[in-house]
Amino acid sequence: MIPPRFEYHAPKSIGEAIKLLSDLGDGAKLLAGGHSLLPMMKLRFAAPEHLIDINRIPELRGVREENGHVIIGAMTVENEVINSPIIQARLPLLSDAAKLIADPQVRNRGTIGGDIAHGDPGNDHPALAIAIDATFVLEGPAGRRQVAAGDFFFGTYMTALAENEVLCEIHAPAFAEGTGYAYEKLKRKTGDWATAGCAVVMRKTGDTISHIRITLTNVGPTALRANDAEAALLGKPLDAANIAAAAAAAAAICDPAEDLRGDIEYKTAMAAEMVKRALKAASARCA
Amino acid sequence: MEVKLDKQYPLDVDADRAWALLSDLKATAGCMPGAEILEQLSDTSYKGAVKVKVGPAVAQFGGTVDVIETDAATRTVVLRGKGADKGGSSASMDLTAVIAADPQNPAHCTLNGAAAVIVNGKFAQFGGRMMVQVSEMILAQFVENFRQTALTLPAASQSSGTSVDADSAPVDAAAPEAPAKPTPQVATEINGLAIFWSLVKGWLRGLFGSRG
Amino acid sequence: MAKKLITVTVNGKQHESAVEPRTLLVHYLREELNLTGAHIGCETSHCGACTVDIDGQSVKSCTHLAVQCDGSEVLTVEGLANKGVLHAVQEAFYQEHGLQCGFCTPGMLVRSYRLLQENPNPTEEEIRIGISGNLCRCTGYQNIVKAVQSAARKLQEAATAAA
Amino acid sequence: MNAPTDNAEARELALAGMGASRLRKEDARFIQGKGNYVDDLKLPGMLHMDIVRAPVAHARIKRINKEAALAMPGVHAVLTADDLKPLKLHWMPTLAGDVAAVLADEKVHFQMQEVAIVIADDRYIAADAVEAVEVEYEELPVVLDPFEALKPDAPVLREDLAGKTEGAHGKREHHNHIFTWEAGDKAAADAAFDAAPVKVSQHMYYPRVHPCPLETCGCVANFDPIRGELTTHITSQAPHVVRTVVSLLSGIPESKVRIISPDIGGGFGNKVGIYPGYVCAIVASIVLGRPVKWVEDRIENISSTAFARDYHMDGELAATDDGKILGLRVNVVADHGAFDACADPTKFPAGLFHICSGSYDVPAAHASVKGVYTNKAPGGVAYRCSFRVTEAVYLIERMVDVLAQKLGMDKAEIRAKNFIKKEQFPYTSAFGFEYDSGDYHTALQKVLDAVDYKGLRAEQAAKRADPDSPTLMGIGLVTFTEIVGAGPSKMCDILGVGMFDSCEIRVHPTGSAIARMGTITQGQGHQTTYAQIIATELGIPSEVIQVEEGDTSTAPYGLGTYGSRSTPVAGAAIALAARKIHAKAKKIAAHLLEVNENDLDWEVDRFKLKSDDSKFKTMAEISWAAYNQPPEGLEPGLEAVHYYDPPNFTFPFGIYLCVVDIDRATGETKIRRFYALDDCGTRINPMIIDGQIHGGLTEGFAVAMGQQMPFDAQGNLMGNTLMDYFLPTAVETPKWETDFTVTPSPHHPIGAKGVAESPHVGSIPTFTSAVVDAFSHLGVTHLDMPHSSYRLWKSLRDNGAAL
Repeated sequence: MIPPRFEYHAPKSIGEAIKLLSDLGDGAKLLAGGHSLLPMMKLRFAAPEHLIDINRIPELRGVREENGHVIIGAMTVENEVINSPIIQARLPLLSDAAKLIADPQVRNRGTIGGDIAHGDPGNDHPALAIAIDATFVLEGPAGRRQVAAGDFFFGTYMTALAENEVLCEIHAPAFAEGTGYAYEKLKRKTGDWATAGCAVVMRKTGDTISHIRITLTNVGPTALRANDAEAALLGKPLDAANIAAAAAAAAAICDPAEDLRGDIEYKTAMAAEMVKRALKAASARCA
Repeated sequence: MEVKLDKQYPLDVDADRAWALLSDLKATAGCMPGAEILEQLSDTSYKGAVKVKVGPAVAQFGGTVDVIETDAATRTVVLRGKGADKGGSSASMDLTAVIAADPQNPAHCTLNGAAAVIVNGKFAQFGGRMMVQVSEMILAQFVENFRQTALTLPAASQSSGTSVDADSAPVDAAAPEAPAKPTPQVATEINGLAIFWSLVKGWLRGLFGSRG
Repeated sequence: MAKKLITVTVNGKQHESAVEPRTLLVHYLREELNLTGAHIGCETSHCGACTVDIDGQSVKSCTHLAVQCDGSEVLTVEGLANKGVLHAVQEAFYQEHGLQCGFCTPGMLVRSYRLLQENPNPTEEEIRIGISGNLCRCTGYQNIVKAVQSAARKLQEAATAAA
Repeated sequence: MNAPTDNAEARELALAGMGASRLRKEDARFIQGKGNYVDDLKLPGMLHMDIVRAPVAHARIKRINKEAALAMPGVHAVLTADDLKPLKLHWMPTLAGDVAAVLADEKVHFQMQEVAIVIADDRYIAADAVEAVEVEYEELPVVLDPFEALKPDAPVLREDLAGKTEGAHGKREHHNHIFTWEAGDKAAADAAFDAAPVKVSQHMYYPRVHPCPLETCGCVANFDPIRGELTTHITSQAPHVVRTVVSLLSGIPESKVRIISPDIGGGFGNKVGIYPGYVCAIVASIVLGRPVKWVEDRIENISSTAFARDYHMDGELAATDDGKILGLRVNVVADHGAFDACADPTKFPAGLFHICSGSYDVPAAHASVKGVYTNKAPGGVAYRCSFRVTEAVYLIERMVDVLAQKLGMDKAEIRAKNFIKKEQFPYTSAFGFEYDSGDYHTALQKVLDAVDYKGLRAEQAAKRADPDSPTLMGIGLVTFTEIVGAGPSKMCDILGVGMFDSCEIRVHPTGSAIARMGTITQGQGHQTTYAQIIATELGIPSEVIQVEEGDTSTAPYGLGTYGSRSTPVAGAAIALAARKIHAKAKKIAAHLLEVNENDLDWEVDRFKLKSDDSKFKTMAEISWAAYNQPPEGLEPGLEAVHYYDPPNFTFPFGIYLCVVDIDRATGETKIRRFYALDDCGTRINPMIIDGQIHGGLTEGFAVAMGQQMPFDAQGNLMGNTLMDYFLPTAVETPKWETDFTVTPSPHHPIGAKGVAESPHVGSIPTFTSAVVDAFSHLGVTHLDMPHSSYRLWKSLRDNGAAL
């Protein structure tokens, strides 16, 4: 399994990368962690004429905090997400969930931005990003623009990212005090994509749920936000009946593709089960 | 690997114009994203090529399209397309397309498409996970291209041609009553047209929604 | 397609090479530098037999371009021993029967070496997670886990003695 | 004075002979990255081969266009079946008496079949050239199900066999039929069933799986046109057989063919066969006069070389009301794929499947196996087992569970009731095998005590009584007997070569030694354990004994390492070669001590005078003397060769118990406990035995819980990368508890039976037994593998047990 030939470019700045994208046009692809793109090239599914390696752009990497927001460089690798004290303190959902992605070596190369920009419904960060109300900062020849995570994913491998744009940063508000969270991912083994996954972010006022996000991984053409499931819980306590109602509402929007992980029925049922588990785990973490 | 699709696409095009387009295979093929007819082999057989791009992945097939049946009375076309890439990984599609007039609105019709897509080789083995979703995307984009092209055709009768409400058809860019300059904004491939796709999805949802 | 000139330090030795951009790091190491310790098992980044250390991080060299290593320091299994003295993980794999056919061993060793730098005193569960990017078909991992535990103890003892 | 006995013990320890957990001699090179695997080899002028493969499962080849590939710089040749035809190498014989296409000849029979080869300067150019070869196919109807294949109007898969009604194993009844093979006494079995008050039957499918060693298959063929010699480094578990076959195919005398199996990165049966890739690389090297390397990638490995299993089995047991088995009947439809390339002893198209009466005293039994062609890859190898023994053990162990369930008996109780008793050995089974030794009752009791079996059953009862229990608990128990060490050459041969094995030992003047073997290690540690046998036999420290294998130019002819035959066959050859040396050494010692041989006793590493402990000659002294002052009439030197043709197979056994908890919401299974007691007779190196058992159990876990080769309706193999094909990581792999008893084989020179495959063979039905046990209170008698979460969830749902 050998990739086809390509020209290699290693820009040092975002501007340089965008210029290369614009100049080289359709045949150019960005190389982030490479753990999706390189295997596709080795299988000869993809044959870009140019690879633009954005690993040498320092401004794309790192985690910082500004005005109550966490800002994560798109080229921050999964292990940095796991080990970042800022993310651990402000968005612990991400550092917890990233441990469930791939394996230790791949987490040294795989980036949060690559995971998002690829547009693969099997990836975990899309659902996580929607759950934390993240915004993506995209930069193209015309400058920067921001797209809410919920508006970014259109279909399998289809996102709001234009061909001449680079995903630069992921912004998300730090969790308020007492926020509960969980990511439940059912997988066949280490390194696998989710059979079904669910991210929950929850805040409670007393026993009443005052904020809720429920998002799903790999049970549709994109990550899904389970709006009806959220509605079934908002302003209510988390009791067995409400959990069941939310799980059922989440299952109703699932449209998974059958594969070796399971058929539509199983994946839908597992999405519902992951919703239940994530709700309980998130609730237990709410202060 | 086989995927079966059975879809109804409501169109803001009258049935006569839609049928006029559907029965012209070359023109219809032009609506298929990435497809082109290269050569007519016989009255009912054509040589063609398709290029499908999904994210970074590219598939290129060369093959034939045969018109198995054309029935003007029922406005039905049955097609069989078969193709393979250089190494022999293959794809085939049996498609039955029917234009059904809208009894409530003579300016509208429904395109019914039933397709059985069979894919062999590496696309089945490694792309299987995406097959249904990608097939649906391609088909939906085909329908949008079809609709736009059909709207550029001369109206068959006076009764046709009322445009749908702009709110429910946000991509209604081409002027339905302007047959003189047929320059539909058809998408030639499904890659990089994600925004377009999101709009198509919204539009379809709107139409389905309005029809309950 | 023009070759790219890269400078890469492998096991402490600097190499300057002209490589085709598509050259995978594992092929560069094995075929250009004749360091055949890193093996190719799956080619899709699942088995970890090709694991090497790049700038202090474990990486699967079958899914990494040689050209991406320009300016980097790479450590392979051949570089683990110091002047003929085996590293504690190598010694422990030998003592605890942590290998059979030997094919996964180089990747497993380089990964274990790095794991113990990241976490000098791992629990059994942390070891299992830590080597979960490396497949072994022979040992069932049980003795590999024992070997990593044993190496951790040896390294800790050495660190205490040195302090 | 020193106490001689203490001395002897100390000396014995110093030898690190049999019974010592000696550290492995092999490890030094592996832990330093200095192993020598096929892909590590680089020869001057070496070219690389890559293969154009069929993307479809059944098709006629209409056209192959090589032009674009040939025009690429660095491409030396593109060869198709038409190019091999003049050499008559476009087809080759298989080990099973069939022929297989080397390159697809007009037709492809399975997806990923070899269609053309490309030879280029390096593997990158070769891969590009493969892409550039254009092939046009006319697709044909695909047959994937062997039952469909046998229907009268099924498409003809093997047009090359048109009109052939006689196959290698008898009459062919249908154009897709390969053979029907029977064992046992049908009339006796039928009579037992007619008379029996209790009968049970069960259909079960043993899925197609792949051994998937971490190193794929490959070779470096190097034909020297000046000397007319062919040297090939190859990933083979049987290098001598490869040499014979290559010589027969190529016409090069066997003396000019040198096959070298270097370090092998795991075999598990995958590396027994002779694959088109090897043949093509050899042909290319002969044609081009340069070394040619071919190494398959993982997708090619899983898709095209050596599947295992794929048995559709129907079992029936007849019994008394109180659970005494009276008869066994088995019918198997075996999917052999496109070519019958099973790696079995030639006379046994279903291998040793007729060990399927298991550990039980079954008075009457009959088995029938029907081999069928389909549009799948050929193979049918013994995946870490003796030929088809895994299937046989699975069948009988499942059937005994089914019978116990029908009678409401406990699994342990029904087994104890039907065991062959210790005093019945040697025991001749209804299928005619003579079991060498066993003590099943003792071993079973040891396991039941160790795990508190009664306590587990009580816990299970409590869980079943609780409707809210989040899990279903299951207890699996298997009491298996293997048959390994093929084999007596009166019964077993490969292409006419008897399945003996061999050893040559030379003791050097200074007392160190070298042993050369016909087997080849793939991780089993032969270099360590073989030396231990010699150490004990000859009193030479194992540290100074070199063991060499795998080079046909230096090693004596042997049939190779598979089917757990290394210890039972080659291990015996070592012991007997050593004993020849021992006998000569005794003569020399007697000569040196000027006594009669009968006056001497052997003690650890020396011959001593029976009458006087202080008068002795050590092996070191004897070795020196053998080259300096041999007794008159005795030739100098101290070496021996032994070709060992075993009088019988050996029959290792084991008792395995497993406890699982199945998540009622997701179908996920947690292996809470797995207790494996093995009896492999005499134990040579307990450390290595434990390691082999850990590995075999892990492979069994993978097979039972996740491995499968699923095909879609068009014959596309879905899941041929390690993303989908289940190889467990350290996280999924359970922790294993091991135990043992020792019942030596009476006919083996050192009493050893072989061990590495038992854990694979025994564990797979144990997992199934445990999983089914979790459902048994719901009336479930059997569930087919793999027991993936998805499949178990469906069972939970279907049986009203899903949460």
